[in-house]
Amino acid sequence: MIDIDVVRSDFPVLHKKVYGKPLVYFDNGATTQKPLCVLDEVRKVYTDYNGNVHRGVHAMSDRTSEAYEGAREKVRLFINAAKREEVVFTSGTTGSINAIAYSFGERYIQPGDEIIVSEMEHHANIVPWQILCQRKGSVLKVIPFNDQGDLDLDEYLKLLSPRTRIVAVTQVSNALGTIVPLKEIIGPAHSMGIPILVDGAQGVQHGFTDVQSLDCDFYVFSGHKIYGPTGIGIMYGKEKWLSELPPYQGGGDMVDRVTFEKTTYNELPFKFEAGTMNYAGAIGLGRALDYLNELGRNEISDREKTLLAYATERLSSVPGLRIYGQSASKICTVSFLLENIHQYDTGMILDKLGIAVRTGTHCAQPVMEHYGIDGTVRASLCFYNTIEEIDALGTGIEKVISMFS
Amino acid sequence: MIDIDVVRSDFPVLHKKVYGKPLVYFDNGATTQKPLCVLDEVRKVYTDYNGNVHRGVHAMSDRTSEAYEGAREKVRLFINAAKREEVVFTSGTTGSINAIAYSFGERYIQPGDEIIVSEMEHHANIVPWQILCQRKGSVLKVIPFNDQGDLDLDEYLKLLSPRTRIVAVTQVSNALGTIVPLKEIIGPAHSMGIPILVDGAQGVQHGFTDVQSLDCDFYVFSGHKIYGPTGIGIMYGKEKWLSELPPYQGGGDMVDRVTFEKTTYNELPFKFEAGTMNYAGAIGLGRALDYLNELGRNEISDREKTLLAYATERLSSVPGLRIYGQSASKICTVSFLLENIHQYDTGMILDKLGIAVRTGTHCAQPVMEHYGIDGTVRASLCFYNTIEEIDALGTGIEKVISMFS
Amino acid sequence: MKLEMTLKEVQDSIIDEFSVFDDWMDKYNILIEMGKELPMIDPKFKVKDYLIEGCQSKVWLYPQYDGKAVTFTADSDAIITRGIVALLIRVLSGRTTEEIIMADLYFIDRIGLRQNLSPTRSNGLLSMLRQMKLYAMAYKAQGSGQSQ
Amino acid sequence: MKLEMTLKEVQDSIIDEFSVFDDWMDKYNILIEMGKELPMIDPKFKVKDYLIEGCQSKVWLYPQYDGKAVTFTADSDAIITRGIVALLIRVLSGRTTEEIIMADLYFIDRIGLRQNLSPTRSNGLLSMLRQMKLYAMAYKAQGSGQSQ
Ligand SMILES: Cc1ncc(COP(=O)(O)O)c(C=O)c1O
Ligand SMILES: Cc1ncc(COP(=O)(O)O)c(C=O)c1O
Repeated sequence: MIDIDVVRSDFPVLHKKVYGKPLVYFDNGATTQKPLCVLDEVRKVYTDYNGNVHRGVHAMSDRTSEAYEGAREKVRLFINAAKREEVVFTSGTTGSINAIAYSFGERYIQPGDEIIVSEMEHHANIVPWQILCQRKGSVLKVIPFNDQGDLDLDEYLKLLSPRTRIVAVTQVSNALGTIVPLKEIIGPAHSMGIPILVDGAQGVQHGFTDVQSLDCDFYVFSGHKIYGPTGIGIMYGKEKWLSELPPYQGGGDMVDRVTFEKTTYNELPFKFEAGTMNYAGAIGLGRALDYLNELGRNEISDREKTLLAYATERLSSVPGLRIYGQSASKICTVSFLLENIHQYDTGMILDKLGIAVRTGTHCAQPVMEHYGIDGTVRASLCFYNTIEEIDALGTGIEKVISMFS
Repeated sequence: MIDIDVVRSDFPVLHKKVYGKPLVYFDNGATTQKPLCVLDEVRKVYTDYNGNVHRGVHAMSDRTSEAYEGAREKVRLFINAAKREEVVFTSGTTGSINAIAYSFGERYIQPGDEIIVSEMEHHANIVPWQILCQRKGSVLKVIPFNDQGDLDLDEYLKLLSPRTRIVAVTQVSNALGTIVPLKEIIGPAHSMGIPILVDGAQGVQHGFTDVQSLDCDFYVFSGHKIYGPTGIGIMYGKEKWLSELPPYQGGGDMVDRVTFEKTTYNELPFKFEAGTMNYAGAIGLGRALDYLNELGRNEISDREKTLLAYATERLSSVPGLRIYGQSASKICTVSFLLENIHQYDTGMILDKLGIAVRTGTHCAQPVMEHYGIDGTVRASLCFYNTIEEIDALGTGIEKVISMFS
Repeated sequence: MKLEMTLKEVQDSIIDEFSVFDDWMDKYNILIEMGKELPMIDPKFKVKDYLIEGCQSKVWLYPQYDGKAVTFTADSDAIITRGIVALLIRVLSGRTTEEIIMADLYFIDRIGLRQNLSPTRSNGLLSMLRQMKLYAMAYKAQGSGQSQ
Repeated sequence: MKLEMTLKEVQDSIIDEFSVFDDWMDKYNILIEMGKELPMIDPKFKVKDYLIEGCQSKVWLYPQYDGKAVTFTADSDAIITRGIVALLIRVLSGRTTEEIIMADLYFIDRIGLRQNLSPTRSNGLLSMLRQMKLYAMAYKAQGSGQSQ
């Protein structure tokens, strides 16, 4: 069992006041807070041994390289990748998807080829594919979802065709909280030889991701959403794909030999790590994963389920509140609107009460279009949140209603 | 005048021991150490107010956005860009050059077009252009340098042609230390309407860069080489170019509206900042620039000149030592080889004496080819280094010679 | 149209009105009241041409120019935004193009709305203000064009 | 060829030799001595085919197999690297393919050369070791291929 007081003491920012009110941080879907151990680890890189990775024969470079490769191993274990060569550090989810869309596109996409995404993707998993489609003359197909917030798997099966080259879907919808049944997406595609990219930005921090058991071909996520620093992310790819794909960026350390006539590339994963990587960020991410393992991934998941159940119940009791995203399988995110009150008004007042929620389209405009709305208010919780904070949100929402009626 | 003891106390890592010997850190060209104020600033982001930039209506997001935009303003002032719209945050120099090569290439490069780089570029300013040439059927032209380490400007003028679309040159050679006479590169190109990209990775930290007075079209550099954190960099571009270029990456926040039919892009600089940026890194970089301003950029430059003069004199007194890069205009980097002793052997022994230098090709293989060598030993100094450290290097080199003879 | 108060006077009076409240909730309560009272824009101007980009909530702003002064009417789908719009209109509507272009709206900072001015995308205030100034500049250019 | 010492014995003797020195400089002095003494590879094998990729210094490694044991000769342009190569050869050359493939070279860590084993590109030790094991595997596969 998680001792919530101990856990919260790991996150000093949670004890801050905002406008004189105790902070209630419910914007974890946008970015999570960082435990002290992560901040200490990053600081230690710089105060104890900082040297550029892979580039020197000196002790500091060696020690930094070792810590950096140690972080790669931690990531590998966390998602259960088969090999370290399959774990590439990037700048974040957006960086990872753009890299894959570019490299996969250069290698495999011809005019008329089809790429499948879903209607509940974050823009990061839409726009790179649109850019690719524009460059290569390929076509984007979209798996629709129903009003409850579940993907329409029958429609998905109809979209799969001999022209489909890749399917890119999210593990969890950031706007609705839906956990996508990935096995039911991956199975049919694989039976036709089509690879799958899974956007794990909202999934990896909430439970267990085992890329081998999922059997996905690519898996991407961001460090800053899993209690790590900003500016670091992961691009997992099966070796058979990564070794086939051309590099996305050129620069130092991703090459073997450079002459003006001909340049040959380094081996995996370095082929995809051009230039000086955010090694301090990577080492911080590694420490964040340790932290989650120390807390217990089961324990985190259990606590988050309890919070979701309570938040759903509490908010459902508010008259005129509609929850968007009512899948039976959700992470602890509740997107909602109040009758006749604009999401921006709700968010602004909650903010003044010290409650941080996100309002707007959540970079998922197609989801908003689906419901014919401009945006929602989103409370995205995680294990360090509490029942009392959910009560504060409930009371806050009731206050909002009284102010605007 | 810089009080060196005070300055060194800002960098705790400089007081570490390596193999029981006091560290002499002469690998600043690979990455610089960070002053405590930068580490404190980054930590403060996370302990005091962390929220995702641009994405919420809540106080924490606002405060983070303000600090992030404040950092952009500090960068703007540091390089004297005309507008904040022209200052784009990236993951580093390599990320910046790849972005420009891609976007510029998509917009302007046709088969047979020519791109000019120099023989003394870092791989980061070669490989992205080679990838572009391969994709678009354009041709790479190379400005040669002479044995002293200066670009051959006559040859450069001959390379300029009506097919030249862009010239990409470094401000300072990382392998030789040469400060390139940029005005003499930019003038002739501009008179033919050809834009210039300047790779400032080794230049920006050593003196004054004024992008307006240089009149360069693009200017890029890395935070980690200018006393800031890893994972952050800058892509400056004149507004007229940035507004013309298509975005490099797709994702959240770089779009205005996303539908599956049509996506429109956000205004500058956000069009080039897809997804969650490394805002903590950006804020740290801003603080690093403050630090340099507080020390005094003239004072830094003066001190570094003194160090260069002393290091050159001391090393030149070692029998059998050859310095590569003897331009009259250099930063305080000394690349050298000892007669009949491999650079790797030299580096390994210096390391055991606590002296961190870099050995190898320094990601500039064409420079090594020019001299017909496999690599050099590079001592790259900066303002926090001392005369005593240079003496230690001199003595260390003499020890190396005695061990291998 | 001659305004009774200078730009400075009207800003100072707004600062006065807000200064009686220490509490944020009270400040937002006045904004909400002001938002509710904002005279509606003519519905025929609630169209794309008058929509301001870059706001989390929609804002429509309609300018009119009588050769001397610019008047604005506006609306928003969010009430707090309407309140902010109402403040801007109270300060700037009915002033000369010159006054609007040069206006230094220090009251925004003083009543605690500065956060709405950072150059980020979720803010509407800056976009509105920029748009009002753009209209004033356009009218001024038009005017000087005519007088040549 | 029958070796007098087991893999364990030869590693332990190397650890012994290094253990008398606390100082890094002394350790490197022995490496340099070992490097100088390394029997040269036949110059005709100092060609691209036998060059090992991924080292800061060049290493050529030439294997021979007599059906029982694999022997290695090698050279490098850097003397310290030659010293490291000499150690690897002392431990692995003349052993069976099976022994080489399964070898756990704990001496590397114990004499303080572990830093050379991190999976980074500037290191040569790992590439050399990997190459030696690859040769052993190839010979073994060849052998079992022949015996089928
Ligand atoms: C001249 C030059 N350009 C580009 C780079 C690449 O910078 P980064 O590795 O930070 O992307 C470097 C760094 O080594 C450099 O010295
Ligand atoms: C589902 C999903 N995908 C991708 C992203 C983009 O992540 P980042 O901004 O860290 O690149 C997000 C973050 O908002 C997300 O929720």
